[in-house]
Amino acid sequence: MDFGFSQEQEMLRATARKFFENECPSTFVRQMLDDPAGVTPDFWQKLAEQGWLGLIYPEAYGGVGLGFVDLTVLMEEMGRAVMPGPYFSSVLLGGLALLEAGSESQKKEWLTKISAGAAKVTLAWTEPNARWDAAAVTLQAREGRGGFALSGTKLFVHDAHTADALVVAARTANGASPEAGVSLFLVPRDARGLEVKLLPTMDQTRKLCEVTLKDVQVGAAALMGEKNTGWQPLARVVDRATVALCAEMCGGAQKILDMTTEYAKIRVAFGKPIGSYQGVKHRAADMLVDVENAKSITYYAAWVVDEQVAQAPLAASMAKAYVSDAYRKVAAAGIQLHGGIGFTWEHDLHLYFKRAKGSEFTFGDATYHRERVAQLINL
Amino acid sequence: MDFGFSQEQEMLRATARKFFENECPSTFVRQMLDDPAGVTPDFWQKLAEQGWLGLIYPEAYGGVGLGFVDLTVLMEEMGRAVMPGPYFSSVLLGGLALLEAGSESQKKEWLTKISAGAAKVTLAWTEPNARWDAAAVTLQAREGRGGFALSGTKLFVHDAHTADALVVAARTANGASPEAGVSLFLVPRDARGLEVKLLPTMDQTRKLCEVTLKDVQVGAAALMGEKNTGWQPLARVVDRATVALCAEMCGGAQKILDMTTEYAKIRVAFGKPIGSYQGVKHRAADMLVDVENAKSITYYAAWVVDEQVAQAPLAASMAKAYVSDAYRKVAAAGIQLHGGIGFTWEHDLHLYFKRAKGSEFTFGDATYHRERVAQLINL
Amino acid sequence: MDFRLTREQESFRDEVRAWLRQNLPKEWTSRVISGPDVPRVEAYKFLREWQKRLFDAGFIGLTWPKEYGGRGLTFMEEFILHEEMALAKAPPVLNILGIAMAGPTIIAYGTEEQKKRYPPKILSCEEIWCQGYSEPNAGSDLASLQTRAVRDGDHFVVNGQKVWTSIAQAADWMMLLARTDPDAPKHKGITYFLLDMHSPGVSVRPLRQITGDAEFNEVFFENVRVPRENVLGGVNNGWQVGITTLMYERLALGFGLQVRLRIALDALVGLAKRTKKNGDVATRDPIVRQKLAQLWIDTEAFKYTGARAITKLLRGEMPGAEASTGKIWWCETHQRLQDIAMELQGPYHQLMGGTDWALDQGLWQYTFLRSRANSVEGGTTEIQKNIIGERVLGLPKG
Amino acid sequence: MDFRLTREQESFRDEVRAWLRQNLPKEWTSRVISGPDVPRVEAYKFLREWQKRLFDAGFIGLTWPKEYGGRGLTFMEEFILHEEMALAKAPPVLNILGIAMAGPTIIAYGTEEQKKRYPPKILSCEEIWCQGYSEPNAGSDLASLQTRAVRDGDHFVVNGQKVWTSIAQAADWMMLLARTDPDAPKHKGITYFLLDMHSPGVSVRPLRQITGDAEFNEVFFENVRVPRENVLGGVNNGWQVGITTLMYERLALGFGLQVRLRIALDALVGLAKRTKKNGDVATRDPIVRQKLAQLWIDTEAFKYTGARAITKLLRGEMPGAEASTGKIWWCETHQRLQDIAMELQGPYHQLMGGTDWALDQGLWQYTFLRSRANSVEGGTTEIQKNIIGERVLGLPKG
Repeated sequence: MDFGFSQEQEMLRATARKFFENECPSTFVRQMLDDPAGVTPDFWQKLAEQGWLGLIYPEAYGGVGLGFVDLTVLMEEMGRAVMPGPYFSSVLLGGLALLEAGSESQKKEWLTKISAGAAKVTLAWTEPNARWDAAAVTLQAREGRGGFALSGTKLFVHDAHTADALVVAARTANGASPEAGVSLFLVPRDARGLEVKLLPTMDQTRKLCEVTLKDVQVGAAALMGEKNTGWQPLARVVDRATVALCAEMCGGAQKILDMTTEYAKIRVAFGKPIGSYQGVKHRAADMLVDVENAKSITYYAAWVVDEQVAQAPLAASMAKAYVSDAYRKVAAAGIQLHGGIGFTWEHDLHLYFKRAKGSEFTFGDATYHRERVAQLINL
Repeated sequence: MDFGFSQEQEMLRATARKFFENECPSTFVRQMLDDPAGVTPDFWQKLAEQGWLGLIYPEAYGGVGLGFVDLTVLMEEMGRAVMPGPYFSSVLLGGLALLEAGSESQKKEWLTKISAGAAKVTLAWTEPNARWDAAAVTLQAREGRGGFALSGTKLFVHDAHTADALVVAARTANGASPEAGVSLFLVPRDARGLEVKLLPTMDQTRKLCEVTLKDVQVGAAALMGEKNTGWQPLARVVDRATVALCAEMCGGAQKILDMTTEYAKIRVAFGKPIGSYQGVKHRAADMLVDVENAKSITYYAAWVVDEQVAQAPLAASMAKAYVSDAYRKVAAAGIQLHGGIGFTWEHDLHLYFKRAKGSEFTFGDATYHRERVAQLINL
Repeated sequence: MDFRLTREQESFRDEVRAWLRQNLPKEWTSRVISGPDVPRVEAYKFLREWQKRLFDAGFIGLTWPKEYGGRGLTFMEEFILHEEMALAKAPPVLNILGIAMAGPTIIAYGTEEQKKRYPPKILSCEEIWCQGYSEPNAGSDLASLQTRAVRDGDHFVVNGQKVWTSIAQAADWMMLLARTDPDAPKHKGITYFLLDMHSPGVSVRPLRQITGDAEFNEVFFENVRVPRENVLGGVNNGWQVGITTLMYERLALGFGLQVRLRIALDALVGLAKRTKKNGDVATRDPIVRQKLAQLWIDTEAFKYTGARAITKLLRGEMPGAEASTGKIWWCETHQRLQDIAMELQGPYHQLMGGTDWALDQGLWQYTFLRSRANSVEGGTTEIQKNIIGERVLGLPKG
Repeated sequence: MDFRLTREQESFRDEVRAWLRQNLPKEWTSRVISGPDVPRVEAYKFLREWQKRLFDAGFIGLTWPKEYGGRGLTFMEEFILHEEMALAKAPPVLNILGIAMAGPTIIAYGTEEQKKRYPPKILSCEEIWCQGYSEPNAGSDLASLQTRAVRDGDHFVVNGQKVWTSIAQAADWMMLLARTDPDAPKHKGITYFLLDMHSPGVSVRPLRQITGDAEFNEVFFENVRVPRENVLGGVNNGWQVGITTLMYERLALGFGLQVRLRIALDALVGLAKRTKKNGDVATRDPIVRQKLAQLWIDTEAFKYTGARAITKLLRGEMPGAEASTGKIWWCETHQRLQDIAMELQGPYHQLMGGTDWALDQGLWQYTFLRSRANSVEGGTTEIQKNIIGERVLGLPKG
């Protein structure tokens, strides 16, 4: 057993931290809040140059071929920087869906492009029913004339407005269980009948869209994998993306703890730094406990995703349940311990607070994942 | 609106506090821990002389005719003294059951005796199924030969071993709902076939028994009220007893807070009284918040029980849900803030801690009552 | 002990109820779904008129003495008024700082001239008041404030800065605490001024909050001249006067908070009944039921604790332990309520006003974010716990 | 990063597993349902023999140097041993204070003679050790201890009192901290002694706890003569030596706690599966499921955090933030677990051993009550949070 990062991983962390401090300071993040794209082409190109857009894709598809633990390091640093832009949607959601379910030629074409920063692909699976299980997928895909016609509405789709293509989860049959009859389609964003609307979100660093499909015609080649068997790969993508999200959340939580500790050392009340009062000190200690546990359970999940795949759903749900609560608590404590200043727009805390809240409910909240854990441990 | 105690009630409180300080110090409580009866005849007689055994019964039955708010005051003080003995079981459970469901002659005979300290009556309704709803009652009463034959087991019966008679809830019919078909019987403790076993309990100040009935024959006169309609009065008894229990819990919680505050003022660590550290001070403040809210919601329920009877189930459940959690939290905090000394047998804290735990689960815990609140507010 | 209203109180309640039925502005109530925390900044003009109408109907200043424009009633009527306004989802009273703090403090400490001059215009909302206490380096430790007021003939000259000043954009007057003796111990060199916000040298800079809204402000003073007669309660006696104001604030908050919490809770239950969770109505989910029931219980407990405090006031006694817990309890409960409002919405919680997909036009998103300040404004939870520990429980100072 | 065992570690695990399968005392395992917290007082003799058997099999002192009777293995093997013992519900190691604290401290600070004399008998359980640190007026503030040791020729004469001394009834030796220079600053006048518990003047009084059990003791010293050569690490250097012991304690606890928590959790899940709630199996209740799942998650998190700390140790680095959180987290989780064990039992929670109605022979009632001390013993939660705040986060002292 060796449950720590390798030297290479620590180097990746140092590189990433420095990169984001230089390229993604909060001034940049704030510029992106009202920017519809949420990212600049320049910044995106730099990520590509670092090799981070293809970090976990095989080299055959233009990637670097690293593993999920490596990705975890990078995601922590992105979370620390509340990095805006479609990394999560394109590299993880769309990219992983291609990796899991795409045909060889789909992978070759699109993953290479994603890695190079030349294209973005997102995943459109959630719908207005706001579910995270297979029953979520109700958008209809009807077969006919050498292809499929897709009709329905996808909601909370990450960065659909800037994506070049969407992996769309659709229902091709009403099987015995909701898990049966789901299929995945790769649909170009400019397909006729496909309309994207950017939604106004609390966390402005992460863009969400409504995607409406009205009788969108796609050829048979758009189908990813076999018909009606799309749920299994989709579930795997979601579990993996969930673990990556947890890592990002850990990075944000650590940053809040760092900001809060620094503030508690210098802010004086009643003649002493507030950090000398147990009311502040003990709460900061609680934050540390949450942050450390959040990391531990996330690192474990990241390792499992690569090494013990059968355990991945349980590990992902354990992590998401824990980290959702932890980041919420740490973010709330951070604001409280900063007092009034933490409630201002000009302080960076709210960027993290809102990211924490958004992440808490992405792919299911703690209650949802605890119930999933209960099922997976056979309660 | 006048949501405070009257002068007479404040006087009752002062009298009761002084009485229990003199007659029921913790040395007395400790003597009663291993005493099977849990009370001395002398002490019981003194309660009778104060008029407290018939406090809320009509004067026609030897009582004082006071209301539930008055009782609340007394129960708080009893809780403050962790008073041992069968007050709760006899005056509230058995006595209230007689008051609610007894015939005129049953009331006349037994309530007069209870008030005078000449007899004790308990209520046997809970069973090994550990339920608090009408489905709890499965003990069978078969009608025949001018009476009934009772067979089954009652568990967690308060003070059955020292009671002169038991009000036994039994099933006389299997109706459409569990609520239909329950009947109440007044059964002498020495009835043939009725066996009582004292159980070893964590809270040794409150005795619980197993009561086994094997074909116990009772006459038709033993039936209290009409056949099959016993659940309604029983539910009223339980709601009222629940409110009284909440008052007792409030008194205990306040006592723990008082003990803890005093200790925090004198115990010194690192050169200062521990109460000057926010770690202790803030937790004591949390205790106060819990205690005050617990009182408020209990006082309201006590008032409702007398004045707005239709609201009684909701008020009782709100109180029990809140107070169960509050007393548990306050008792745990009390032990923690006392450090090691609070973990010793010789310190009185554990008497309260165990009473808190026992009360928490008597008549349903917070989760049970929250669900009942949800139903009653039409969620 | 009687929780019911007396016959007189009932008739007052009926009077309020009837008036509200007639006068409630529909354009407001249709917006208020998730409680009264609609961004006030958007509505100053409307709220000014609304208070005037309440005043004309005799519902403002109920507890104030008749000679200063009040009705000389008890806190009970005030309580009833607030409760009825809440139940009817009426708009809030704009000049609340004037009514709850400035007015009573002036009546308690003012000269006869001051008592004639200021209170009536507070009630009618002709003059709006704000509170100038907190400074960038004097938050919880209020007495360490640095804004200076230096005597210059018949005037004091004020220099410095205040922060977290709500309603300053619209205010005509400020309750200003400033240091007049820098050499005295920190509690003893402070004076309470009635400061005209239209004086030269006063500038207001809105402070944008995490809600995106600018409810609070920074206020800067550059050689602002305040006439001597605008000192309230004597030079260097400002700490005493200011503390009185804070006591009134706590009392007023107590009234208002109970009602606001109930409105928010009713709205939340309404939301839950309209929301689906895993394909079924959220209120059928046992876990949601537990959370909502607990909020219900906690909201009721808050109300009854308030009733105990009011009873003491009505009996002429000082509220004790039961009055000190309100603010903490309200913060805890309200923030939890808002957290649950987000949880119920699941991914919808991200949607702000401006899309049809947003639930209740995104108002919950505002109230959720706004609620984070609850445990900081009006005395942080940490300070409240110190106060309870030291003043109520008698624990030694740290 | 690899959570799996290496081939060598796997083979060690198999060795442990095989041995346990052969040697596990059935009379013990049949009793242990709710974790290893069986009252130890009842079982000293049995546990002494059990440790001897473990020792003979080579499983005691894994990390100790070979020259002092150990096997010179890493913490990883220690970790594996504990985990396997837990999974097998094996009895605990009785002389744990000797193995985890006294031994390593003697090896670190002792003279060559001391190092030869004491450690081997610790491992074989020939000599049991207890810890003499806490006093009635020196709990969290350990350095304010008052027990005196006065030099008298070749001896020190000890007078005073210790408290919370577990296993003192059975102990042969005590790690004693006593004040040797009352005029020095409080951390600088303390000496660490190896005290023979059979010396004249030592008396042990069991201290009854809320469990009814007397696991802890008071120990009184009346003119107890301790030879000079029983000073460890130098006169007046006891604070430094004692702190080292505490570090070892924390490390050892970390190993043990993870395993104990997992046993208790497995037992709780077992209980839940056998328990009915409102007429249905408790594990079908959505609220119970939430609580059990959270415990599961928290127990796993504790394990992985421990694994991160051990990894640092194995790599020869000092564990950082991840090592400091364990005790707090374990207390919080374990006490919650025990609370839930009571909750699941409903009214049955009152029934102690001695009635057939008691669930699991009333063992849960013992473990529940015992768990209340978790957040006090071995450094209170408040002290642990101070340590984290100051040493890990670098916040100023209060």
